[in-house]
Amino acid sequence: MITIRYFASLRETLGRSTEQLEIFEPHTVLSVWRLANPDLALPENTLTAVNMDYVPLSNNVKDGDEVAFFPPVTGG
Amino acid sequence: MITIRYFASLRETLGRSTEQLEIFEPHTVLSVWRLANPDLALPENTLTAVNMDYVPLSNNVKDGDEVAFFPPVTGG
Amino acid sequence: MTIKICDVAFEPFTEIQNFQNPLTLEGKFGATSIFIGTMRDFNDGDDVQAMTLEHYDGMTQKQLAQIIVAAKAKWQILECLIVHRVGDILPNEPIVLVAVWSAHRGEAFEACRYLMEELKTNAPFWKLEKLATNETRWVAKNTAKVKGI
Amino acid sequence: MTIKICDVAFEPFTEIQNFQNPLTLEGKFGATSIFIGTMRDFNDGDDVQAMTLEHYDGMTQKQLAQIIVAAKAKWQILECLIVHRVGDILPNEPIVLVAVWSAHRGEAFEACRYLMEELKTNAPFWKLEKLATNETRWVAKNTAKVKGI
Repeated sequence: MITIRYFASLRETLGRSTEQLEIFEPHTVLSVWRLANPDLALPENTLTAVNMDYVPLSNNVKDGDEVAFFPPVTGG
Repeated sequence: MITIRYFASLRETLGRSTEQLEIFEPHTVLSVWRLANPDLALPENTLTAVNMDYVPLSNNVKDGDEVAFFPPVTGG
Repeated sequence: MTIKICDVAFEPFTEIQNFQNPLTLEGKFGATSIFIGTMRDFNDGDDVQAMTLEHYDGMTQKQLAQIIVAAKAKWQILECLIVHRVGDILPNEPIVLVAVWSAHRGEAFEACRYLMEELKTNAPFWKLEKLATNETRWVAKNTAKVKGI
Repeated sequence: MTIKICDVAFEPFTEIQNFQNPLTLEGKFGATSIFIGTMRDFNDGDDVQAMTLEHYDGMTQKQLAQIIVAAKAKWQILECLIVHRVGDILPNEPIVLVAVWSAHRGEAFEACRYLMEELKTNAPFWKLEKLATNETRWVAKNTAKVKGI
């Protein structure tokens, strides 16, 4: 089981903030997106994190990971 | 009449902080020093001001001016 | 080194004072550099009446802790405090506070600036503005830092 | 724009708060950059027990005012406050406070740094240190600013 999280404008676009998926084969961040959002290409400039660290789309995802997708940050 | 002021270590070295002198001819900052301190060369690195603005030693001094000599500043 | 996420308004000078008082750094720090970001009532040419700050709880703290570790590797920092607001914010309310204590001013200034720039680049916060017209919009992009002096 | 020379101890956060409260800048400033210089109990490898800060009253204010004019020509500064201590000072007491209010953080950071560096270079203050050994010595030279990030 992996947890997927979406934030800010991306959360609003998708209409959900968290979901959990069973994965049965090796996955990358990008393939997790495709599995969870088969009808929507990953928006340009989306940032990606696994277990709260920034990672590239090619990063491996394993069972138990938390994968996050969000737009450019605007804090401070 | 001009007013001469000395500060910090220079004030201590000279043993005085303020003096007033009549001037009877054209003067520069350097010639004011020589007039007031005929036996002591102006210490290296001394900063000089006329009427509370930094000026070079060659700056003219006129009647009524306040001339100041002091070591490098160390505030802040 | 303290990181604080606040979901209600905070008083930056009270925060700094309360953080500094118990520190046993008397006579050791010569320099404190502080930055406070405050909500304005305008942005990008529009009047703004309110803002909601969303964040990724957990990742925010993890990223800020990593930024502090990186700053400590670059400069001799005695202490630092980061406070960031989340939730609903009104104009004139503080959003972020970064304070750095160091022996020397160069280190304090540069570490404080670095922490702010890294925070804006890496910490997962997002601003949703409510305009005077009642429209809402997500702030798309942080301002780039201007080049250093 | 306020310049204040204090011959008794001052509380920097109270000074900032008291200065900021009556300003009619609500919602206009997004950035406040603050520097506080505090007396340390060591300098140049020696323990220091006290310090006397001499200044050239009148020239100090004139030079600081000129520095502020120069900063306002370089950056969009909404407000600034400079407080400098003179007289007898003990370790852990604040020596100098510089605070700048601006719409944007780059301007606030850079103007604050500039004001501090110019103050250290141009304002006629001199530090006489009293060492732990009871000897006194004039501080000969301010530290150079370290190179920018």
